[in-house]
Amino acid sequence: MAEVGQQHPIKVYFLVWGLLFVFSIASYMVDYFEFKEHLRWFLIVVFMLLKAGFIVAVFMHMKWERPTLITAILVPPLVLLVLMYLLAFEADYAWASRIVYFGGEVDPIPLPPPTHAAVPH
Amino acid sequence: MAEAAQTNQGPLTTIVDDWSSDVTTFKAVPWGKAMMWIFLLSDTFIFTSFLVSYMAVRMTQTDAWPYPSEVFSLEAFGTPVPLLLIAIMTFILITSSGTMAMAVNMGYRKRKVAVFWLMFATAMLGASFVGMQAFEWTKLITGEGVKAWQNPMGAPQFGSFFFMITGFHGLHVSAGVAYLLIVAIRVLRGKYDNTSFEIVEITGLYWHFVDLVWVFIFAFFYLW
Amino acid sequence: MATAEIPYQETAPLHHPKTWIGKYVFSQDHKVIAVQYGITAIAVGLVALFLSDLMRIQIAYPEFMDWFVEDYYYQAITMHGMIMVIYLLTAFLLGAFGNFTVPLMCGARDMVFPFVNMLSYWVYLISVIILLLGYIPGLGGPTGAGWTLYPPQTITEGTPGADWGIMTMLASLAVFIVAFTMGGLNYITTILQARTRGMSLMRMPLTVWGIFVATFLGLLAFPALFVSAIMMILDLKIGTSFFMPAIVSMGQTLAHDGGQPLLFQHLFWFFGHPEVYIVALPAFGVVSDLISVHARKNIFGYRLMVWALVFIGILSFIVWAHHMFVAGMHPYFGFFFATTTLIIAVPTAIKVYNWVLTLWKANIKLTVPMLYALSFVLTFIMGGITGLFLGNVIIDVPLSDTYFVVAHFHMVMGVSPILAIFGGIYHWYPKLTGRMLNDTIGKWHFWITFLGTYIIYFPMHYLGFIGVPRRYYENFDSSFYPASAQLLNEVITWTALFVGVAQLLYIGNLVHSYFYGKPAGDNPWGANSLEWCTPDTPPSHGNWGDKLPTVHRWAYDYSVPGSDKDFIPQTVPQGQSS
Amino acid sequence: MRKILDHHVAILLGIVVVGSVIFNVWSPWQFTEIASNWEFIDFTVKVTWWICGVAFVLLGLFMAWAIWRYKYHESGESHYEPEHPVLESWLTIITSIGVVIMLAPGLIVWDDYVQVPPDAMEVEVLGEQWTWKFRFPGEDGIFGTTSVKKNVERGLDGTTFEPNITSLNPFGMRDGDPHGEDDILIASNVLHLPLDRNIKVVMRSKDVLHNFWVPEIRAKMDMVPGMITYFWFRPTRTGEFEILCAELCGRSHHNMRGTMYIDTQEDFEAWLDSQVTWAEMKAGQVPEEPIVAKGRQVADQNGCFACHSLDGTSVVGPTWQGLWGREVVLDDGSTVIADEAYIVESIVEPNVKLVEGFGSVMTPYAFEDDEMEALLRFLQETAK
Repeated sequence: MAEVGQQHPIKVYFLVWGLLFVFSIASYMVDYFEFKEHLRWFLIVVFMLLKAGFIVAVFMHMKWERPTLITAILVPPLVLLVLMYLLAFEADYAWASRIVYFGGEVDPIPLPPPTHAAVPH
Repeated sequence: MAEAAQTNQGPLTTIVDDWSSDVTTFKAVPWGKAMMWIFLLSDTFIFTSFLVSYMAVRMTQTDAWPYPSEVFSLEAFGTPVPLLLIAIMTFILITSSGTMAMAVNMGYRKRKVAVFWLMFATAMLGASFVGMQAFEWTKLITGEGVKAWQNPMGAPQFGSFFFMITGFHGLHVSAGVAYLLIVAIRVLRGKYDNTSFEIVEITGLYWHFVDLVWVFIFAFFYLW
Repeated sequence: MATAEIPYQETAPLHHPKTWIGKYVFSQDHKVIAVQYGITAIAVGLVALFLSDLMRIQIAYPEFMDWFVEDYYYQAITMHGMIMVIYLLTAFLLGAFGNFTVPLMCGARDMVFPFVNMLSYWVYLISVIILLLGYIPGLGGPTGAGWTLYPPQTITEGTPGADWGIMTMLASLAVFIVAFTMGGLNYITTILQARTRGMSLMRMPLTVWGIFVATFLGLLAFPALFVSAIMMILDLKIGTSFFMPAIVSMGQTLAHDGGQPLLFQHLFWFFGHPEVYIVALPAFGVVSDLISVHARKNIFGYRLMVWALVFIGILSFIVWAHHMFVAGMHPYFGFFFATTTLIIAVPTAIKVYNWVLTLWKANIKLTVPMLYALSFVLTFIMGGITGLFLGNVIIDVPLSDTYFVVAHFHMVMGVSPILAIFGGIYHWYPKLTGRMLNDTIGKWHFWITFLGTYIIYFPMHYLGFIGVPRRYYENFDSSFYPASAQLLNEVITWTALFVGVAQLLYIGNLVHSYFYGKPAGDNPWGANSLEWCTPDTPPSHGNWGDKLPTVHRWAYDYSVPGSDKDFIPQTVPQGQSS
Repeated sequence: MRKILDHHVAILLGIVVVGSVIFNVWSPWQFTEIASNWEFIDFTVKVTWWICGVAFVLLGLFMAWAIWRYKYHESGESHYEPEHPVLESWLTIITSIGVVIMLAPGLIVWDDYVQVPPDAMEVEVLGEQWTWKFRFPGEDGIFGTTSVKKNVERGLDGTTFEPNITSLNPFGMRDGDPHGEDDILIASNVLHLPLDRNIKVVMRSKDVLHNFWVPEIRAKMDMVPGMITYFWFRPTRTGEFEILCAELCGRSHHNMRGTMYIDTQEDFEAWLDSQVTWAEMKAGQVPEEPIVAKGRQVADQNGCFACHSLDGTSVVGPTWQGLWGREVVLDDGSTVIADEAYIVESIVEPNVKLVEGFGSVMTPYAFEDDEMEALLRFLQETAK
């Protein structure tokens, strides 16, 4: 098998092709039925990861590669999760400081007394 | 080495064996393919940096963030359908991924005419994707008044990130179309007749990656 | 795909260039590309050296150069920093050393894609030209924002070069990243997929290991810089607000709104910290090899050295915000980043121990490359331990933005890698040209450079202790430090001028020895690694003649008991000694 | 002598190490005397200094000794020992212990540094190119909110806004926020603070990154436009201290200085009482003649106030207070009366006649006649 490269039954391509359509429709439905907040985010991420997983695994033949290549390509992006998590953490902090000290945007609005929640005492 | 992949040793042992061996680390992976994979890894960091920046800036906004579902809706049969064009674009890209996968498969069967037409179809689907994106940009700029630096519906960064991220993705698609056409023509002319058709697989890796990025953009920009 | 298993000569026949241009200008030979990279990097490095001397004169004698106004000073700071970090150190260590050593030490005929490799150099040259365009009269001069390019000041009126200067800088960086990617993909693929028979990763010399890990870091870290450069160009030219909140610049309220300046800093340092190791790790590798060869002893703890490189590489992606302890980021980040930063100290210390322990019970030849390597270790210890001050979040508070920081990073990623580069050039010059460099000039240059830089940067730490702030065009009399600080500044400046001029010795040596140097022979240092086993010196195109070498042992079999010579090249089968 | 020459490398390396120690002991350049509660920072520095210093000396001397002892001999042979797991493990463990000893106190102090005591008194530091301003929250103890722009209106034809930070509202106080009325505004770069009170410094920037730093206090933090940063400290001795900007902020970064006085409680209160609140500042602003108001607007829009103050402080350029008609000393030592001709020349060709003590950093300006007239009228009024 491996001697002649990545050659696989055509059936599996059609199967994945179909599945990608199904997942796309499903994530589209998430929007159409206006799911909100956590359920929405959860479903979006699930369908996104399913689609991405099938594309990488079958279309990009990752499923048939040796574990050496798979780990070498899929492990390094994990550091990006650290970046993502920390920047999200900080964005909340910066947002709170804007609300407390700049009072949000647009016209002056009646403000509650600052709680200084942004800055830990 | 073909046997090594088939034997029943665990993945960890395989990894250790491969990394400890001489000559090649990624067994049965040609140079070009290894290089493309590493390039795609680097490109992943580019797109993720874009998306993480988008997240960080959007979360810091005190201005309203427009509801993309409404912004990108399209009139069809008299009623606005949310994200209609985006849905079509998504399906086009998935379809092109399918034709590309078939082209790779045909390539390893050395059916070069089939490879040519499948790659050509992939390129045309990609070109129509770029065309629709151009339409969407026009609609957003002239119709909704969203510019890269301003946005009548709220935070100006909505337009900035939209144009930057989809633009950068669009550039990847356009480059991919050119790349596909060049390789397709070379295949047809018989440049690879005496060697392997791995170039088709390498092109395919790039094209699937472009599709993969769209999956993330679709989820985080249009649906979130 | 059986083809991938067979090393170079069976798969891709080399096309030897016929014309002079094909051989020396648009050459696809990795050795020629290495020289091109090296010469360009040294040339642009001399510009940076000149700028640093101008800055030093200004700091010590603010009245001396009337024409050297604030703008020129801040532009010099920026250009000096950026050139040294990117266009000299990164380009030299990876572009020149990477190109020269990787195929030779791995036993490949060339890089896997020589054409892309050639493009890499030409794109790099373009990036250097774009960078220097900033100095063209009429464009308002290069940017003076400091090499960190922090917005908003980078693109607002109060900073020199806020319109075209910054544009050329960002464009040049983006082009450089393209060049680096083309080169880097080649190095990685060559190391992973095109080693010769018997050359397992754990038999590779540490130079290749250092270059390998550093290139990997570069491919994953430069994207963050690329992205932030694009976003800043858009902020500057299109008027977006990625990094720009609503601000009042020079009395004008700008149209920007709602951007986040800290995001740029995070992206910049997500690139910037790995960048430190992109410069440091190849230097680690080169020095490990130099010490082992010239001490006639195996490198101590090879496996630990490799794992330390890998571990440092991985950790370098989760320590970035230690550059931002007082940048106003989320206060709790201090705990996380101080901890990860100090953890990095452990593998780094192990590397230092192993270099020092290699000297123990060795048979040390004090050749000129060895002198550079030894001085690297001492300088690096100094730079490393001052890093422990700055990495420990609370100590960073009084010391950041002072001369302590300047002293620290010049020791650790300015002087140290440059000493490694000097040593490396000295070591490989005989293989590259077939002639030895002149020892007397080499020793003079070494002592002036090593002692000189030590006199420049060691006292500078104390300027930081007393609180002299960095990036000041002039220091007026401040109440919180003694006036004698100015005396220290003058000493530093005189030394810097002397050391700066002395670099001409090295360049003169390179040129002179090319024509008149002593013939070197194939293996003047008695070294084991593959590059000394080439059939020709200098190696011809394709490196290995008819047959690729086969590797039978690691690169550090020096003074093996029972062998008649004190070195056994990698090509000698096990059980034989020569 | 022969031996010294033979071993000159080892000897010189040894001299470098020993010389570093001697320099450290005899150097007059040490941390300046502390004036705040952050002695623990100095203690942490000492801990790190000792551990690192010992490591440096040991490694350096070991190297010098090894080079001396194992210098090359034709007959000499080095010891073949690729690895020594026991030694390597011990070195790793000892290093890790050293790292923990340095890190632990550091993290404890950092925890202190980021947690402001609840009784802390607040003061806002406002940074701008290239000077400082300060604000106290007034009687209600709460800062009024601020903004850079007001009246943001969005439309298809573009976003419009009106500046909120002007020479009449230098702090960008938001209209209609009741907490802002009693805020005490100090529009100069001189700050007074009381002794022995916990003080939370809240930091804001109008334009670019700055960094509020008083070396004797030890603490510092960047000021980031678009958000608020903070640190806290407790002054422990009275006196006059220099405020520096420690983050590169443009061409006059080195000129961004200020003065902080630590006073006794009574002195501080007396000083604070003599300052104006936002309400008083607004009330005191008598309506100007239209042409003077226009001149102020011209100056505002062209950024003159970035470098020229109206209150007598020297920033980047000379102050405009009392300028009109005064005799000024030029940098070549000659004097000139600042009449209309001289002032016009200084606007159009600013670097020809420089006032003593100021650099040639101003760009030439070309105004329409009516703008120039209004500006000159404004300057004339300001001088009064």
